[in-house]
Amino acid sequence: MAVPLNEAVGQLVHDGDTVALEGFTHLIPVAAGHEIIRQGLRDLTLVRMTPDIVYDQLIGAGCARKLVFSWGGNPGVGSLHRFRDAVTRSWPVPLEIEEHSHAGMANRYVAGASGLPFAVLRGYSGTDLVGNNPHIKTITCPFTGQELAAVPALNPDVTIIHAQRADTAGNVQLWGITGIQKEAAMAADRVLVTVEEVVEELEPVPGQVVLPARVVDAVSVVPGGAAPSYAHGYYERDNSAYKDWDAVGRDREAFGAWLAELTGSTGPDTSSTSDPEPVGKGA
Amino acid sequence: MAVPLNEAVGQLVHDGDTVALEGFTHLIPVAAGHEIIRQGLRDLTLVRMTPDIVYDQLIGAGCARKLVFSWGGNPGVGSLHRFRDAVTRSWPVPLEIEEHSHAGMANRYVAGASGLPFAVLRGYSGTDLVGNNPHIKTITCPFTGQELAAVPALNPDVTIIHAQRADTAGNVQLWGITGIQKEAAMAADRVLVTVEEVVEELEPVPGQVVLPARVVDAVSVVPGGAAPSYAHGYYERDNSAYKDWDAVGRDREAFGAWLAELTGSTGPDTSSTSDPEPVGKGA
Amino acid sequence: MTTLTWTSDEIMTVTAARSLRDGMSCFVGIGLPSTAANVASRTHAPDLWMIYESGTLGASPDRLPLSIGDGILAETADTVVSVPEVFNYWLQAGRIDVGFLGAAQIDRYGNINTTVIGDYDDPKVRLPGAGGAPEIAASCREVIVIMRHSRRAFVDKVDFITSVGHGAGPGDRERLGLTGAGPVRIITDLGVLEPDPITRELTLVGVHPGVEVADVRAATGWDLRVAEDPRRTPEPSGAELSVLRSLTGTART
Amino acid sequence: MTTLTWTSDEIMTVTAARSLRDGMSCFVGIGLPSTAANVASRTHAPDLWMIYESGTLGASPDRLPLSIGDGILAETADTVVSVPEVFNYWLQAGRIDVGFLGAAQIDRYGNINTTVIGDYDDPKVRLPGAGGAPEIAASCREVIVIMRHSRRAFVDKVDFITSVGHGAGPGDRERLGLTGAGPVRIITDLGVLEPDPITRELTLVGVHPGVEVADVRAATGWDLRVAEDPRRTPEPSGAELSVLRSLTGTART
Repeated sequence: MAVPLNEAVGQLVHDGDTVALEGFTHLIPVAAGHEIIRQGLRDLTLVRMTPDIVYDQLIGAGCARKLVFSWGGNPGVGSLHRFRDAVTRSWPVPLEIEEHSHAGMANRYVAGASGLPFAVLRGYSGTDLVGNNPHIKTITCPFTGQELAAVPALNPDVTIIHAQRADTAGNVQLWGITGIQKEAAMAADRVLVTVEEVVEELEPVPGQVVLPARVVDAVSVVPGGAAPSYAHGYYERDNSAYKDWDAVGRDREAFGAWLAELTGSTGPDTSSTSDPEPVGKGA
Repeated sequence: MAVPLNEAVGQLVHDGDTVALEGFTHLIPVAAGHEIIRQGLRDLTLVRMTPDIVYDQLIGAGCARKLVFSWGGNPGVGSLHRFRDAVTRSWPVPLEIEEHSHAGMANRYVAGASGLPFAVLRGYSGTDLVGNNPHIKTITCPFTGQELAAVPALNPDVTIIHAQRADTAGNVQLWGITGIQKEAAMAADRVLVTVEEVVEELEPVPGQVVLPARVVDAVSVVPGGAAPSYAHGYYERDNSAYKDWDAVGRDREAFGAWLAELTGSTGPDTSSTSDPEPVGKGA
Repeated sequence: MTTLTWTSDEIMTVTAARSLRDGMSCFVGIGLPSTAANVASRTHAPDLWMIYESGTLGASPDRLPLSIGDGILAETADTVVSVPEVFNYWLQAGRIDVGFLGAAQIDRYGNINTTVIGDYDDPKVRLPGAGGAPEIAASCREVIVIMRHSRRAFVDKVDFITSVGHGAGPGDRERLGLTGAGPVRIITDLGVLEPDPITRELTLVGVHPGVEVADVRAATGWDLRVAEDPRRTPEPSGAELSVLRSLTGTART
Repeated sequence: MTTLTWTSDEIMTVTAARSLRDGMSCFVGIGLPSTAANVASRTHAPDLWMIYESGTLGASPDRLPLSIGDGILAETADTVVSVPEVFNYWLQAGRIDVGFLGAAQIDRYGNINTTVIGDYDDPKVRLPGAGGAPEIAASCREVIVIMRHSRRAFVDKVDFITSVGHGAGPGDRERLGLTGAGPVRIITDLGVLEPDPITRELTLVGVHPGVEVADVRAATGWDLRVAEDPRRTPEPSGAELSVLRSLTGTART
């Protein structure tokens, strides 16, 4: 079932798609994000509760036309400068934003995973998020008359996550901080999972989340695919890489050099060779 | 933190309370149910998705004035005859019923655990449950206009569950089929957990649910407290006991003998000695 | 017609098992549906993905489970999830191919009653109730029902609609917002019924060996429509019977 | 007044730590709140029950976590739950005693901005956004804020209400249906502010050693009310400082 990452991205992600690459500090699908940049995808609506440096890179590379999120930053370091540049100066392309709270985003994914058109929560009340986001409405409890917030279900075209392991049948196993990954995956039309390794059989692990193969469209084996974030039980977070990004992200030129290296060193040929269908792909 | 079961029931369960003893075939809190019978509690609203023989016994003993449920039966055997007798012939006391589907009950507990007044689901549409249960209403999605079912949150006064283990701090651990226990406990004002054993530290187990001590009011050590149901990793289900119940439950006299033995053999003194506050308790 | 070397329950179960295609996901009710699903997974459908409402996903029990919460289901499942999750993330989200149900009563339009016989407020017989059935019948892509044929069970109009089949006829499921196709087949100890493609009325499309159409009509509480040329159910194979008998033998231990 | 053997950030953090009572459950934001909560749990509040929004319940990290999703939190937690569960079953259900937040801007009524400086559609500075803060501020029994004092941070009216404090004054939280008491204390590098019991306006109730009331007024962007006899913050103890320094030292490694 495992397919090379460039093929998986080529098959599952298209220009204009709504794409969620989820992870909560842990297990960020960084390698998959880089492959999206390499394949030059455009006009994506990127979704994530906590967009961090790989989203800064996707935005700086011009892949996104919109970001749906609840907290954007470089955790433990500071701001995302490519994100700021796109929001405040439309560079390299304008970036529309749709902002929620974590509670709102989490419940939007839950509704999406549950086949419901909306979610109800106690939230947003009195905040300026309401006036700046038409997707936050109020709903009245039919039993108590209480007013609560309603948010629409979130159903990405594609959700991409990174997990520790998959078995040969395509069942996926992740553990440690598992965040919102199960809901993000189950809310999506298509699911791509990069994993550290494929094993014959998944040895049960305490705290595990298992995503049955039935909800997974492709598994790609990418050891280290979450670096510089971490994979519980496999490798630690590279904190210096997050700090180092700050200087790169601050400067359009430094970012340009970084981008050239990412797309050049691996070579555009890699993706085009193994991605025979250019339909719907950007330059 | 562990207290004897009779004290825990005496302190936490009062006449007229809404009480959920939850479990999904696995880990049924049978011993706690029997203690409720021994203490002669009355006018309880009993709640459970799958009332089985311990609910048949509670109903036959006259503890309940109402049953809120979604499937009542003796699993693998047949009907609950004390339940039938109460519903169709008001014996020993009339039993009001409020019926839901599993999906409705599960979502009612989820709403209760979430501090929301109601839950939304795709359900009930077109069934006669709607006309016979005023607690099922419709709600309109504010984004799509779709009509969905709404059910009120379920917040028992007391939820009682059985678990494999607790630690000395009162954190509770259960695994195997964990059903609806987490939500039922977190939806309740008060929580009583009977356990097979108390250990110094909870060794993590794959598939575990941990209920932090903060949401648990009392832990009682009752080895075998789920029998004749089973406790994954501790003992098997006693299927013959379920079959044998059929004959007892069918007959008021046989049931009376069973009840006399339950309340007499342990002796009413046991509970009254260790339950110094008779306030709010029935005969 | 043939010497019966199998019982009517056995051909019912084997025929129901054959209705399940390999690789399907199947939401399994306890009792006859569970037996049939387990026969299927041991014969022609080794990759049948069985879900029980206790939250066991992809269970492959090595004996018949005695209830939807039997420990054997948890031990052999791909994963075990909470009850809200199985109903919300799996069933309600429309991920299940087939819901496999039993019933106490079924009517001309495939509506199912598992709640009461008689009046709801003063029932003649109090049945177990809804369980997971209403939403299984609503949200699975299709529903298959397995139940024994009798005039008390096959009624013109059920006493209580616990789970909606085809409502009062064409268009009702759509009007009610039910996403799945509803009951596509009812397998009994006498034969096989399917809804008419136009009227949605249950129609006899197959009879088991040794059963005459008249037998089925006599066991049905309404004027049963019969397909032009009802199919004769193929006999259970030796392999099917041996799997079934080893399963039920196990269950009886 | 005294020789400063500690920094203004240190007395801020230690004073914030002292605000947390032992046995409380505390929803911890990353950065200054996390540092202060970890000082508290190592000094006077060993049973402080720390929840991070990544789903780690009862974490007791042996070093400062670098983010709300640091692996050390999962390794030391009583249990790890999903993000929806921490927000719905724990925060929204009203189970958390204190929400411990930072802020970029705060106003006269304790409303918090972590979204933008300037106009939302054409911001001067784009900040990280809401994260968990709006619902932490809404649903925890009380909220404590820790942030550095400056005229840019303490403004008459925040540019964007990310999280509601006391709205526009008395009764606003009730009108908005917010279940918790809102901000009960703001601890800065200069002193301590609390809402007036009647007007809900933030009032200076304490100043740190070496700080004059005039210093605090000068660093506040509105005409700051001052309590009749503002308390002088007790100096950090040697034990508190050594715990704090070992923690931040660790974090800097």
